Amino acid sequence: MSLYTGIFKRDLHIAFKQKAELVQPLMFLLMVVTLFPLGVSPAPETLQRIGPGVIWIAAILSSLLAMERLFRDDFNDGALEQYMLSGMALPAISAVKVAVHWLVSFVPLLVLSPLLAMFLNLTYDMYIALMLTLLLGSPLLSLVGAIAVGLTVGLQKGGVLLALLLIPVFIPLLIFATSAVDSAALQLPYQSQLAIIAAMLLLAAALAPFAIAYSLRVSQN
Amino acid sequence: MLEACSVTCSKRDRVLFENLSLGVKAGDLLYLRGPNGAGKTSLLRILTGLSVPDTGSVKFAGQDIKAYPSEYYQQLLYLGHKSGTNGSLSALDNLQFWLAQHGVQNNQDRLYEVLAKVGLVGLEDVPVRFLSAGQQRRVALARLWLKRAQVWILDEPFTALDVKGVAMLENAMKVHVESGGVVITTSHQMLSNEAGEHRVFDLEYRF
Amino acid sequence: MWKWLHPYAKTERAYQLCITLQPWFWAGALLCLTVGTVWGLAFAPQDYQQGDSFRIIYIHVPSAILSMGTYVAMAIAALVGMVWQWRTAYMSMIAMAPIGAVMTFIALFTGAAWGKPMWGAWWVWDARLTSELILLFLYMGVIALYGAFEDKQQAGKAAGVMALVGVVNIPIIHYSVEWWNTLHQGATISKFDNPSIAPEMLWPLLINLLGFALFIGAVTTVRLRNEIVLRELHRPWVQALAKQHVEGKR
Amino acid sequence: MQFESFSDFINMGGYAFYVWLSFGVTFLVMGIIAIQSYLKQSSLLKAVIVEQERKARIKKARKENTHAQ
Repeated sequence: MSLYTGIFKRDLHIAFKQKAELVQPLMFLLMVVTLFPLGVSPAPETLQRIGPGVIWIAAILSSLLAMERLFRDDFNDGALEQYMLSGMALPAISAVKVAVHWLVSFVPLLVLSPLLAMFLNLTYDMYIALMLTLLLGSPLLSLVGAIAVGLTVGLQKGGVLLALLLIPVFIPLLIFATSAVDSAALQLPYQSQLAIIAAMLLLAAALAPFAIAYSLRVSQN
Repeated sequence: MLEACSVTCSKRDRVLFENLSLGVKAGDLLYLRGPNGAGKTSLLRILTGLSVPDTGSVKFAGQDIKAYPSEYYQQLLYLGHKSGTNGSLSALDNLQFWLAQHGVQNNQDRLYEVLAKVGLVGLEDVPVRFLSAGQQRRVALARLWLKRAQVWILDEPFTALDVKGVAMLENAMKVHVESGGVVITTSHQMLSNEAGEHRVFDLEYRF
Repeated sequence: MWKWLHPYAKTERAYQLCITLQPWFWAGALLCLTVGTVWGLAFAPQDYQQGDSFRIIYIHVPSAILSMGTYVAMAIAALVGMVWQWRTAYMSMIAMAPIGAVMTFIALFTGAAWGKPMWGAWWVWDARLTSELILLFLYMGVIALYGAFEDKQQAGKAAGVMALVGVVNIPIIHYSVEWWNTLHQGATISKFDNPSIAPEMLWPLLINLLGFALFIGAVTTVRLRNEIVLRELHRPWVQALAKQHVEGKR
Repeated sequence: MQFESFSDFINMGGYAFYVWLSFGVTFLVMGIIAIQSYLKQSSLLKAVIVEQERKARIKKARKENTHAQ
């Protein structure tokens, strides 16, 4: 067990040494959200209506930018080879790395979310719903995204391909998450949407680590 | 001790080698030779279990390494083209982490001692990316003195090393082999007499 | 059944099997498609609501069903390849991908052409069309991933993982889109809500479904043969085959 | 036959454009992928021959090289 906490600490340590890589996707997110009032309409009602979708789409896009970092360094410097030859369980290692990635890329996003909600004129109820969907949905983004990252890590030009592979897979999450926030806006219950997102998260948590480990092995071959 | 049983490997649908069998026993130093693209690295990676051969299997102490990976990995030390060190961590941190990961007991003093031996005195806590290529290679090589492993698989270990470094490494191989270990290595330059007795295995470039 | 299939894991046997099956697939496909299409276009009764425009159903529904079916077949092939380490399974998976994408395209195109007279717009975010569009994205992802790798064996494995991820997602996508659709548009009547279709309308549909399936089978065998030749370029039997082919042309 | 005359059949109850467009594009696309697959087959087999000849050339060059030495 202490081995895995060792990886956890090391990855966290490395992530905080590369601050630019942490901050840039967040800045991107903020800027994308800024574009909507400018491009669509600054009217408060319009913003409130499109707000949940805009925040979620921006979050997915910015997470795609940051996703590549997940295994890139470890693959390029050979640390991944050494992990595989250490006799440790690769699915567990992948799960730890995904957890770190979630911590460093989505927790800041959650911290930033009140600002985004304010920009897009979300009500308090909507904001709570948004937080809950982000809390449940963002680990799903990390877990499923990591499979595709594992597959494309050996390719030199993996960036756009990664987005092509992942965007269709993220559509159900987008639908359920935005509809939860929409329901909150109408003072309707939205537990069912949250429950579905939670179910998808559990499914991903059970299967994704093995898929990630398999993809990393394929990339090493 | 370690044997490859009729392994076949193809890359980009070109067959690199077919039904290749190869065995090493305790006290062997095997030097793999062949032109670029002959499949030296692929063979080494198959021997470590990182790559899966199209056919055939690799056995360690008579057991398939796929079936008993942890026994094999306890006794294996692999150094590839990539050093396996993270650039933003220091040599000390990198090695400490690597040792913990491979389940090797370590203490600070021993680490300093080995780093001094490979010629990195005073560079122990500088982030690795600030070191020169040769120095980075030395950080990776420091593992040879830290983990007690029977099988060393070293892919191009001499790249970027200076004359002194080469001599040091060859000596280490010799000592390891004499104490009953196994070394499998590739290199573009010939091994000198420093390295002691060795067996050469030629890989042909195939079409 | 696996015992019976196992010899075909060898590429040469699979190639021979393709050659044997191919004429049957082609003959069946041509026959079924001709009968189904002529019957559907000329002899099946009109729909009392939609008139003759409903005849597009005879290609729209089979292609939509089979676009999903082909994806599932790809995922099964990927799984077989993964579990039993069959290279042929990966090859057949990638042989199916383009034809599956074509089926998806047909379903989308005919859906749009049907939507125009029904809804007055070429594109409406109808549940079925939207899931077909996402399915097309999934197909493109698998094909793009396969193309991105230089080593085709690695490519097959990687594309296989993606096909499996996609197939886990297809039901989720399908239900999420349907659910999203009911939320956002209450009024439009779905053109697919025929609770009971008359048998004289159903028969041509089923025949065309079979015809499309056989067509997919036929194209898959051709493409699988291509894939085998491409991947086994250096095998003597492929070289002998090539020689035969070139000499046959002279 | 559901239609009174051939021109009725072509007319498709006023939906001629959409119906014939759908069927036309469908069979066109299916034809294209079938033909493309067959064209690729013959070009691949030719590529095999080219590859074989290339290999023979390399082998010959190697042999001559060793003789020269």
